[in-house]
Amino acid sequence: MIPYYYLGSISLVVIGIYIVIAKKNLIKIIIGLDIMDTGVNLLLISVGYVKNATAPIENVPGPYVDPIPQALVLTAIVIGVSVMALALSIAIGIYKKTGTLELDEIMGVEE
Amino acid sequence: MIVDWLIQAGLVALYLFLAVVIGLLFMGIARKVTARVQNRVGPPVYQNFLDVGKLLAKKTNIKHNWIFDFAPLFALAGVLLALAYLPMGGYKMLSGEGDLILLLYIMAIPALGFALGAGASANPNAGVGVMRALMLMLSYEMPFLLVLLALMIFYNTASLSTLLEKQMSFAWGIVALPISALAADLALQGMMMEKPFDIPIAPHEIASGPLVEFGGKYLGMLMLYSAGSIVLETTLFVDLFLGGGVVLNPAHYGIIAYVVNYLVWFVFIFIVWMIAVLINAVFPRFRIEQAFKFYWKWPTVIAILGLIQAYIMSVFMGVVP
Amino acid sequence: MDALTLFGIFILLPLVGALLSYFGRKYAPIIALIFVAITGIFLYVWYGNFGSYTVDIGVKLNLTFDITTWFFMLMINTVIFSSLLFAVSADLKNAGGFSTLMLLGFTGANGVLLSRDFLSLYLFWELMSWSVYVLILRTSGEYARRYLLFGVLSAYFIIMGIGIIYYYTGSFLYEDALSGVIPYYAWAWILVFLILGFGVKMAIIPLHVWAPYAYSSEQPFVSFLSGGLSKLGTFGIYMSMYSIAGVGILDSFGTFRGVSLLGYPFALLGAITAFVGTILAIFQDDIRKLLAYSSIGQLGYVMVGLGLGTSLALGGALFHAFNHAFFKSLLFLGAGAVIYRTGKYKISEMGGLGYRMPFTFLFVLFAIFGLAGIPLTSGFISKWMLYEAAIEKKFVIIAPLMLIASVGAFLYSYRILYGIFLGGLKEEHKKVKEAPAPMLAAMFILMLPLLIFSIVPGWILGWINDVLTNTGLKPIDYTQFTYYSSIGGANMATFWIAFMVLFFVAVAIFIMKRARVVNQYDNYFAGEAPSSVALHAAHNYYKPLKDTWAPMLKYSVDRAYEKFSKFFVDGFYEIKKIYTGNPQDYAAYLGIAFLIFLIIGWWLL
Amino acid sequence: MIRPVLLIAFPLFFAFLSPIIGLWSKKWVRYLIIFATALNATLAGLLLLEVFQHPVFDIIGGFQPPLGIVLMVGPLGAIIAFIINLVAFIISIYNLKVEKEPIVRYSMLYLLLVMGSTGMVLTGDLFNLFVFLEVTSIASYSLAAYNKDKKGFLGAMKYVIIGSIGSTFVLLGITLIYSELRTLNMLDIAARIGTMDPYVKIIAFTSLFLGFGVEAEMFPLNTWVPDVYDGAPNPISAAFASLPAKAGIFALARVIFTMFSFTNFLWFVVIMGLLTVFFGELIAYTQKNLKRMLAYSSIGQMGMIIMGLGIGTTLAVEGAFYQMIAHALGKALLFIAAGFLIYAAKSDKIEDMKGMARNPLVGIPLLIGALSIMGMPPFAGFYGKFFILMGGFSEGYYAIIALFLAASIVEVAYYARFIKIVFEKGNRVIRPDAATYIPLILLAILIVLIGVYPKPILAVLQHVSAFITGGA
Repeated sequence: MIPYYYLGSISLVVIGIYIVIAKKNLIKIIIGLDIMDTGVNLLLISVGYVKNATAPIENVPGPYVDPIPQALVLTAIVIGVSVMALALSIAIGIYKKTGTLELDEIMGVEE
Repeated sequence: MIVDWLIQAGLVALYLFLAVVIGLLFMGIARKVTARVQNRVGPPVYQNFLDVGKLLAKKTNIKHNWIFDFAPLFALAGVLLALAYLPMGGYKMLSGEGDLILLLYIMAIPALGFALGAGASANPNAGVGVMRALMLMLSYEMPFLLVLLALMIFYNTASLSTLLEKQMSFAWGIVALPISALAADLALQGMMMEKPFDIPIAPHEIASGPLVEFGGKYLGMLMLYSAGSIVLETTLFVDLFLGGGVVLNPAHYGIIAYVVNYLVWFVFIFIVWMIAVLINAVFPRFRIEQAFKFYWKWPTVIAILGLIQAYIMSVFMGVVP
Repeated sequence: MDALTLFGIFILLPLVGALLSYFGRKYAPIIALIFVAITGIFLYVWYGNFGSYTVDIGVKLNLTFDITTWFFMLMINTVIFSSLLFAVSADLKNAGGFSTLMLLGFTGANGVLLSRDFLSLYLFWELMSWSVYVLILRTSGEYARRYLLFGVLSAYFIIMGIGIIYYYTGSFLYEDALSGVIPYYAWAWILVFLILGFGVKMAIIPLHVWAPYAYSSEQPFVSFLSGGLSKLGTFGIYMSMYSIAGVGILDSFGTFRGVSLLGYPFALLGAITAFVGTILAIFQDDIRKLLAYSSIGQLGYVMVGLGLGTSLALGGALFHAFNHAFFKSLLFLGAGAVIYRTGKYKISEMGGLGYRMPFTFLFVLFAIFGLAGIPLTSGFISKWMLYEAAIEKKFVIIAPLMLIASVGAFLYSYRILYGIFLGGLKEEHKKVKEAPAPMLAAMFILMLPLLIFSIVPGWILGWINDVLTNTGLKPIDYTQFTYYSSIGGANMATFWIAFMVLFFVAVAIFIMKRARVVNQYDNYFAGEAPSSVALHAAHNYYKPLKDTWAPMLKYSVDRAYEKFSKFFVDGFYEIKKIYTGNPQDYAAYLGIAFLIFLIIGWWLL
Repeated sequence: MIRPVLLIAFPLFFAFLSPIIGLWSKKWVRYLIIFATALNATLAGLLLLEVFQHPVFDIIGGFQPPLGIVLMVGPLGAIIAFIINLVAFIISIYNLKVEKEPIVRYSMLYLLLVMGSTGMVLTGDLFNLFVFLEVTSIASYSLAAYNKDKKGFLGAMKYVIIGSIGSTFVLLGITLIYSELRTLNMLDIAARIGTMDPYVKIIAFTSLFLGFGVEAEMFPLNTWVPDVYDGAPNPISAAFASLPAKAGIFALARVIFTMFSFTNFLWFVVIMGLLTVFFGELIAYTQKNLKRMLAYSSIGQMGMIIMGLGIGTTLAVEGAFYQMIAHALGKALLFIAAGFLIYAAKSDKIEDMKGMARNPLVGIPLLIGALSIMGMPPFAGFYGKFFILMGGFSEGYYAIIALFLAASIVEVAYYARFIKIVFEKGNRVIRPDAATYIPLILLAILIVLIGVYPKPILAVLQHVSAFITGGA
């Protein structure tokens, strides 16, 4: 069965999706996306957890946690950041063009 | 082989010549009978021979263009060809070489040639006349084809000579398929363009329709054509339904049989012709829509009944003549 | 002759020709003509050695050159040769594009005829159908669109048929289809799909709607389309019924007086097509539409022959397809010559052209004789065989429909003759010249077979006999001049001799006196003042007949199709609502999709 | 020996070179793109030739598998990479016509897009696949909004939302797989997939299938496609239709076949494919705007490819990959032609484009492209469609194939209507300039070449699809 301590990250993902679907404001949607992304990153990190092991740094002794997810999560975070930056710049663009960030007004104005 | 081929050709030529003469005679008789019915004296019986002679001897013949000559050539040649393929008075002519469907299409040659010539005369009356003639053809062909189909299905043959033999051995068409015979007679009235179906050559409305521009030798030849077509249509009816007038079997009695059969055939076609002429004498002229609706209603129903009867007899009851 | 030469001559050569003739500008038809002539010569030279080969172009194409292919190729090759010869002098706009597409269509046709496996059949069939589409596009986009819809419908019917065979046998070859694996009900589906697929090309009644539109594009192309390409439909149905399935399978559906129960409904459909096609043709005023409906009618006859399936009926169908290829393309070329000279399409606007264009008139007259089935042309023999086949088997619904349809053919034939060539010559057509020489030559080529095979039917009946025996059917009984059925026969030699003699007799009577030529206005007008304007009675020619048929003419298949497609298009607009344009709905779709996938995944485990 | 990693390094290098050249002269930046993509195309071509002998492995950064990033290039990956780079090169010629000023940023993003798509196709490592997917997505988001007008921004917004949810799911899938198998190398995963806990396996498969489905334009996930293609500048929508979409489909194929060999799940993929075709084609019929129509039609075509993959027999998968190639070429051609038509008619409504394509330089390639998309013979689209249909029949999917044929009749209907309007006798015929008709003619020639003589491509595909489906 999926270990129970994954529930934290999965709940984060669900909250993220809920925000994207429910909230009307564009910025809130972007925040929702970010929450979802962090949720999965959290899951990625927790996969590599080994009982009472320390961070995999060069000169720190003792058993190490599995280093691969650490590396993966680094790239995932960088990607998350860049996507968020891009989304925000697009939101600014929309704001310039439509003067509002509320999704209904944008949708209403479109056709 | 060439000798008896020549004899046959000579006999065919003789029968054709006699047919045309009988045709002209019938036209004379028809004019006399209609006159008598409308209690006036009417021209002498040989009047048509004089007309044809006069027309063919005319010096001034008016023609419009080379297509105009098609009419008399095709008309006369076509009707003679059709007559050649039709057993007359028991002598089977060329009918051994071709069957009913070939005859049906050969009968179309004179009609089409005549229509071409009329069309070329640039007289709108002629065009309208031909249109009416073709529409009339479409109307009377419906029952007529059903009748032919009934005969072919019942006697299980399409060749006229075998049809004659089968009628001789089994029973005449009119005895076996009386309903089809009735439908055929109604169709015959339209085929021969006798009133009430003489719409295409209606003298009052479109100045005798297709014939309007024909004069002199053209009209003469077309008269020979109509004489031939009278004998053609009546003989067709007699061959299909009255055993072609064959009473004595030529195999047993030789030449006498041919003569007797010829006389019996002559009497039969005269009776059929008289039926048509008498109807013609008393009937007014239909409009073309009426004629079309008439033919595609009653005669077609009768013909279909005849066809069903023939179908049942030949397929279910297994009657094989 | 090995695989490569066969593939090269009949497929690669025309393709190369198509490429070359595009750059030929004005002389493109001549270049195309040369390529077609080459294939024609090889067709003549290779009459004897037949054989089947496979060519690998990434996929295996099985090409077989046998008598059936040769017979149909003879038709298509001659028809395209004369169409291109006609096009040489018809100065079409962008003649380069025209000849390229004609050669592409020709390649497709050759490919369909040569192919003995479903992949190459479908490949060449689609190639031929889209090259026709682009050719029609040159005249009108709308007509081309309607044609392509039916073209694709026919292709997809064929695909369905092929697919079912492929499901059972796993191979595309024709002969593998008979490996006895396919159950009897599957054969019913296969044959219905294949016949409907090929039937679209032969414009059978419910699927004929594209024909009047497709036939009103450039005349030389239309003569190839209706004369040549519609024969592919005949070839397709003939092959799928009698070579792929074979008489055994057909009879396994039960026979009704010797005719398979699967074939009979299609024969009935053919008879109805003949009748309705002819009736509709009578009322058309546009010469192209009239010829289109008449072509539908004539192909209805061929469908009857194919449906009945007795060797006489099939012989009649093949012979009638042969005749139709020639007299129909001759008619279209004749109409094309008239349109080329006068620029008018409506019959009532022309009149009296026979005096100005005598040769075109004679050729069209001869084609009309062929169409109507007058015994002077071979058209009669094929119709005779079809009638005899129907009457022999005592079919009391098919035979009357066919007979009445042929009488109807007289009506619209005369409408063409009178409306265009006879009657009064209009003012503006006074100086119309005869059609240019290449056009007349093209028409002459098409006229020859109709005449020759009427005098000596033995030759072509010999070919047809080989075709029938090649596909394993019983031969038809015929001799050099005569042809027989079980209930009658006819001898063309005596017919021609009798006709010549009697014609001579009529001429003898005729030439006794000379006749004086008079101009067209010197008519007998029963006392009215003759008008100087040429009166022409061709306008709304069969009005009384139209009035009697009016209640029937209300229903039209075209409108039925429009209503049918309207219903679907409204449905499309409903579906469009799913794409609301709001990203939140889209995100919701994503979530729902994920859940559905999970559930299905679980359920499958 | 061509190291596949060059195919990724060069575009990256040129992408970051372009701002420097940009300082010197704007014109040269455009030529830079053409040079870069041309170099990439030739490299991919050479790689393809080499790959015929043996699959090429390329270890990056010295880490040995299963940890290091490994580029595993099979013949299929090579051919798709070659087609992607070739189409990118041809579209880059058309890029010369892009008027919008910041050309430097345009070239960077374009080259990143090319790199991302090529990377997705070549990589053998799952996480690497995710990284390249992200690179492509980011490049696509910004390119979608490149026009800086309302339509562009809205399209980009939708793409960002759906795209990032999709990539989150991909990451979710990867983590689940990693949690069980502790490896990211695809071949390794494929070998040991059986040992995974079935429930985790299902969630992982579904999330990966969903994630890549977004990129592969599957039915419920392709809602962003019409708005993005409509909003993006013309060359970009052409690039979208052929580069990322193909990479997405390829990734999907890998997920379905190489990693998870779920045979009993395939029928569901076929149904999803059919739904995609249905919605794509039917709504395309209702579209008045040309680019949206082409977008929906490309959804339809992608649905057909998904259906081909779902059917699963060697013939159908072969047809699917063949169709992938044909669709890349065909759609690129149609979008470039659409670009010209919109430029000539000054509006993107189809009705206003009366007679714009009468010039043979545009008309003939447009006709060839449309006919190839419809699946007409001597063009590339024919074999793909035919094999998918025959594959479907051999698996007994009669009803589904019949519905698919009905949908493709609708497809023919709206293409014929489009061709009718565009070829009607309009008023003035506009001559296209070199940058437009050269790519059109090049693509048309390619389509005809692949269509007339399919032997080389089929040889590769037959060998590959047998390997992928394990001869299913």
